[in-house]
Amino acid sequence: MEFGLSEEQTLLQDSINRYLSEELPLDQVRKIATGDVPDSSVWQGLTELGIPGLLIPEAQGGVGLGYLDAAIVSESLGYHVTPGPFLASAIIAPVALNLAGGQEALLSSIADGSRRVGIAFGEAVGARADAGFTVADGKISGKSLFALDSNADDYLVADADCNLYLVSAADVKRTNLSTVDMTRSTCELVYDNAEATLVSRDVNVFIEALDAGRTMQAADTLGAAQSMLDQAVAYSMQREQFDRLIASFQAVKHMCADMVANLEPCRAMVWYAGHALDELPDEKRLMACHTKAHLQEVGQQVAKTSTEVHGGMGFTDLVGLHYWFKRIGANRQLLGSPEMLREEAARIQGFAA
Amino acid sequence: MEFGLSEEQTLLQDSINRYLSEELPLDQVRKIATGDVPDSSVWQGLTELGIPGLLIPEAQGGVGLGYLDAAIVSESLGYHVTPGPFLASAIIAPVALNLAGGQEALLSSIADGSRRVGIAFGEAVGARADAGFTVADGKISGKSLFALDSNADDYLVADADCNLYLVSAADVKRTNLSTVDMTRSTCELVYDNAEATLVSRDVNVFIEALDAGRTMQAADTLGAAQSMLDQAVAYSMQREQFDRLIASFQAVKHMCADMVANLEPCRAMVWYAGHALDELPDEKRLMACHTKAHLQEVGQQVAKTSTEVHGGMGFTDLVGLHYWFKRIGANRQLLGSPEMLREEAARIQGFAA
Amino acid sequence: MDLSFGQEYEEFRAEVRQFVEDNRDKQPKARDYRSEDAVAWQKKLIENGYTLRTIPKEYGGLGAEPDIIKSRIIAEEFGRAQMHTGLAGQGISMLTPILLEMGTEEQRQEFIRPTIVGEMDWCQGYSEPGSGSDLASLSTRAELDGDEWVINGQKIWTSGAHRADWIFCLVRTEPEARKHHGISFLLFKMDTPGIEVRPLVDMTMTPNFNEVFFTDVRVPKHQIVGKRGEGWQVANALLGFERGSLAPPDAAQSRLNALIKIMHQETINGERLIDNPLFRERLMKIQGRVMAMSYNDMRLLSARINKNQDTKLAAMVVKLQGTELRHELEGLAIDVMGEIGLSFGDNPYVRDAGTWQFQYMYYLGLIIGGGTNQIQRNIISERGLGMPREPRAKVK
Amino acid sequence: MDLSFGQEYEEFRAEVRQFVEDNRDKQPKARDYRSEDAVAWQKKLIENGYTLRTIPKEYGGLGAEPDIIKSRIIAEEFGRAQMHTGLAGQGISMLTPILLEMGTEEQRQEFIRPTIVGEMDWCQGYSEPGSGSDLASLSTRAELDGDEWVINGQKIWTSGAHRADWIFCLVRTEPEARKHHGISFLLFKMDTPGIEVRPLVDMTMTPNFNEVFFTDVRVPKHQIVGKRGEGWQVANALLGFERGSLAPPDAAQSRLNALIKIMHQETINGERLIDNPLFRERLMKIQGRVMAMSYNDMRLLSARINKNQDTKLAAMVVKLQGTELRHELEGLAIDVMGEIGLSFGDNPYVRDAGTWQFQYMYYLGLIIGGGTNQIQRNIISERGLGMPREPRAKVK
Repeated sequence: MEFGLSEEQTLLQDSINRYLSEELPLDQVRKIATGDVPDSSVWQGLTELGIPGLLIPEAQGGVGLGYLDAAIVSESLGYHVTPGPFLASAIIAPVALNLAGGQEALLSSIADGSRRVGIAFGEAVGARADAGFTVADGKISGKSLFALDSNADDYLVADADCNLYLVSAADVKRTNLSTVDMTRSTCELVYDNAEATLVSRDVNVFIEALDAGRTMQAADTLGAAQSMLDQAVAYSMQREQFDRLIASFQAVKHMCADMVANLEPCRAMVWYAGHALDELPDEKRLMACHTKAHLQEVGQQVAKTSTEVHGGMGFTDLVGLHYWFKRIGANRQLLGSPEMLREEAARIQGFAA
Repeated sequence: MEFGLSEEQTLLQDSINRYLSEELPLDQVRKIATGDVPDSSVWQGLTELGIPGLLIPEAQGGVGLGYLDAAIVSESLGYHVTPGPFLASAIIAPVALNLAGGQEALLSSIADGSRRVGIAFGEAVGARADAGFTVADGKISGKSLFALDSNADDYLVADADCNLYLVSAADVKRTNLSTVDMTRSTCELVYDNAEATLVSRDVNVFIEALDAGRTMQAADTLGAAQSMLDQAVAYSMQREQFDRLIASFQAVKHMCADMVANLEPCRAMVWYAGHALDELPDEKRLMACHTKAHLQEVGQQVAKTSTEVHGGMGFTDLVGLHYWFKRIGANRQLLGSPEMLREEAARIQGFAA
Repeated sequence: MDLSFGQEYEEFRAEVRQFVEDNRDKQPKARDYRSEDAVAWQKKLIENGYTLRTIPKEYGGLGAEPDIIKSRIIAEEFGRAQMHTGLAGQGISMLTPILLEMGTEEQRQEFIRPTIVGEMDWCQGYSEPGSGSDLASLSTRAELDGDEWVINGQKIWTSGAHRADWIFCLVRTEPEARKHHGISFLLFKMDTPGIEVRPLVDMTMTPNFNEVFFTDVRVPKHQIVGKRGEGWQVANALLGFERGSLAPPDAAQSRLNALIKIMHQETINGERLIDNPLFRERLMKIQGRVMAMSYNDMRLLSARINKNQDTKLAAMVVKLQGTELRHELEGLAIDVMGEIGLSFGDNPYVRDAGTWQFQYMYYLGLIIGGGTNQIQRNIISERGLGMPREPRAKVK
Repeated sequence: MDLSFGQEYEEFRAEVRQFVEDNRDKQPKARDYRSEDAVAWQKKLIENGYTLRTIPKEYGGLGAEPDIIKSRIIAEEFGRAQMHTGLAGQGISMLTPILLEMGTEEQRQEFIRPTIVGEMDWCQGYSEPGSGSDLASLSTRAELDGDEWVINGQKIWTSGAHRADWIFCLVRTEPEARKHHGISFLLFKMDTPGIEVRPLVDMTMTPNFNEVFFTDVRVPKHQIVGKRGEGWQVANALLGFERGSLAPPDAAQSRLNALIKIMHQETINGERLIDNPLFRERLMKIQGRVMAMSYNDMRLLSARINKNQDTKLAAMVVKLQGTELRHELEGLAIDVMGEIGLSFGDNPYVRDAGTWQFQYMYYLGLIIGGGTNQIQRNIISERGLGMPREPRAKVK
């Protein structure tokens, strides 16, 4: 019995962390966030480490790893507020394309970094009055909002019945939709009778891709929140007020202790959610819903508390803490709010209609 | 413009407080709670102060005061965890009987302390599978649960349509239902073709009586929570650990500050709710729902925090803090949970069906 | 309990309402700070006694008796009509009362009139990077060199520094004295050589504040308010004044109404947000808390008018509760909007001009600023409840 | 990640399951503490290695190698069948390991066997009215008079004192030494003259605990564990042991299931509680937290088996989080039941034998007991995160 990371997994995480610590200092995040440097710069480096192909079978040039492996990578990316299309192009799209079958060439292109695939799941997850589209005879017309990745080459689009289509970015009118989270991009896609290739009619393909995405969002929040906790403790150990390190004030100590108390059990929860996707088909959906919902609640508490521990500095761009704060905020809202996810968890267990 | 208590109101509250401080030490509460002394002992004294007739017109021997006056009395009773049937027999029943009309004799008996009227509102507030009754041709059969006051002479019973009936205690089978709150009694009433006198078919009579009751519960919680806060501060100022008054630890100070921050604005809210019942017909229902709901949430936080500040002593019967804790708990559950009240508040504003 | 202001005041209200009605189209656009329009408007308001009523005539005001109810009625009527209430800024709200209380006659003559009409704009130099909660530890130094103070150091959180004409500034003049006793309160022009203003971008990505650097800034010796070493007392007369105003319940009520509107308009999967029981429950919870703070505020107003209630605790909790409440209220709006709630900047789907995300962050800033909420809890427990002060201890 | 225990252990599990099956009707009634039945059952469990497996043979145990997985399997199988797991009590769980580590050979011979088979029952004399969080300040004194300690003072929170044969007790023997260095660890019989036990009624209205008063209680000098003045170290070896066990996630999971059952059975206005979206949302929130604590527990188990993970923080948070979580879980059950949730004592409408109100209060007691959750936060921040200790300061 072993509940934890294998040696290989620890090595994987260490190597990603080492790469990001060296190649992605805060100033680089800031440059990408403000658009001075394209996010492809860091995505290129991650491609060399095999990140886009993590979940893609070796036959298609991927690394063929499991969901738990991907979750710990996602945690590291969150810890370093890593810009880029990981969630869509390394997780959700490959999972769906691989399960659907017949997309080997595209999977290879994702794995070797030559294509990025975004997703537009709004209609299936929670349709908004501002959006909506129809697909007929292989053509799509209408609009998607908050599609993930403004720089993708293709988009995997889900309709209200969870059918999945591929649409080329070249065939759509795309407008970047800026959000508070400047490390990852979202966009509006306007389809005007564009080519839409059917990828899957199997709702389970959509669901597994979504579950995987949600689990990775939870892992991303785990990493981002852990970083905010670490930063708060470190700041409190060097900041003095009233002739004391602020870390010596019980109020500050207890704020940090509460962050630990809420966050530390989340680590085991995220691991188990990743493991469930790999090995426990009966539990995986419930785990994905509960894990994302719980992590977003804890993440929000940690994000606020860490900012408070930093005092005024936490509010400035000088220390850049807000990049983590906003990343956690974006994970909360995208692909299902905590309330929506808990209702889904209740439905999965037969507690709600 | 004057938002606050008048001189008369302050004097009224002072005199009640003085009486209760002298006549109702903790040990007396304990004796009544454990049944060694009947609750009529303290009710008798309060009758001499005019409490049962507070809201009853002078023509029927009452004091003819308003709801805000009653709210500040209720606050004092809560502060001293005063045993007895105040909520049912001095508020809900008289309000209903007076509005319904034709009950002058009974109102006089309430005012002079010769009769206590309990209430059985379960069917109208939230019907339970264990209970239920039918009324036909002036006869009632069935069962009510958690009727307020196990020692009443009569019960005002509401059916699912908010019709009100009077049933004599002599005509029913009554069983005390013990709850955590030992300062006030609840009971089961079994009706077997008992006489039921119609008092009102007007839903507004029921609603005003319920609103008044809920506002008084909020005031009772305000008083009880204020006492718990005062006790916590006092205890922390005399308890030493680690060579320090525990009041000097920032953790304890901030716990007390949070109690103040939550509780102090409740005072104005309770005053306004009382004033609304007296003067602002458009606002009174919304105020009653929100005020009870909000006070019960704040009360629960204060009850827990004060107990924690007391450390192990807070958990014992030695200091008796639990009488306040449980009283706040009972106010929370009786006549509508916070969730139920907030849904009602939403309905009143047209936000819910 | 009497919530009316009485006949006399209702007449005053009618008068204000008439003014509002007559001048609706003469008000300046809110965002144009100190435009010609705004200055003209300010002068008109002062003349009519609708702002700064109590400033004595000799310093450019109306010299009216303080009347809390009239001030409240003006605020209510201007608020109802969303009418420009005149210029604000720290020169008007903070320095003017200081000068009235502690300035010399010369200083009053020189500064008050141009300040209140908007001809002279001020910023406040208090906080420093190393002195936040512990403001009295500030280390910007001013040394006397002949007839001039020579100032070196740095300030932070200086809002408006980029456009201010003058600064009122706390500096350490007696380095040997105990920390609260070594501070002086200086006034000087922002175009004095040696001052550098750098915008300070915050988490809202806007330069709401600045850093201000002083390098050998030379200031005439007489530009001091109060005595040398008494600057802490001069400044402190006003710190309490600032705090209560950080979380006005009226604004919370108006944001709540805006949120209710959103929840009626927006849908997810065709269901209005207000029809989602979980979001509605969260809305009702917040509404209950907003109501409690609103009535608390009415109680405070009444206590200021009638002076017959002890509302010390009720006043102390406003900043702590009000800022947390606003942060949660704005956060609820973001939550209910789902992805759209994340919109910020030039995103066309942004609702209410992006104010939800902005205020959500800004109120987190206010939880920290103006005395962090941890400091507020210290104040409530120590000054409010009489619990012991934090024992002095060096911990490095 | 490998959540199976492997073939060898599955065989062991089958063996345990068979034992459980065969002995289902032989177990004693849970509430009869130390009945003849219970003692006989205890002996049977020890013989079969299903409790206290690792106690050496010479002291009455099986002398098995420590095997965390086997212990876990036993707990799981006995738990699943709701089978009596043998005697508990502080003699078995706390004193026995102390004696094994720090007792003399004579003490082990004298006390361990009768303790583990249930013939000798113990209570623990640590806390005092004036010494709770600051346990080391305890003031019950023992003075040597010839060959005897003479004990005077008072203990509190002494569970089981009314039925215990013996007490293990911290007393101050060196009043001149610094507080942690003046304490000794004594063992003595509860029928020694001068001991008075008074039941301590708590908020659940039951005497779960006692106060114990000592007046010139005379105890043979040799009944000390460890050296004079080293009692703090003797006791402290075990304090950590107690804390983790105050909030087991398995129990939370089982209470959650009971709550789910209630919510399916109970109705208000004919609507099942589980169909109320607000209560369901609160249930789901709690479920998410229970899950996090359960997986955290699996991680801790794995770390104890494999010793390849740093789980210091994960272990430190269990008491803090687990007790708060249980208090909230029990409180949710009360909330959803409405008036019925208030039922207590002999009320016929009480659900699940009144355990919801009882545990709601009891877990508030556990938030306070075993090191208050404020002390837990100190420990997490100081020992877990390396933040500075509270500075020493006298404040009276």
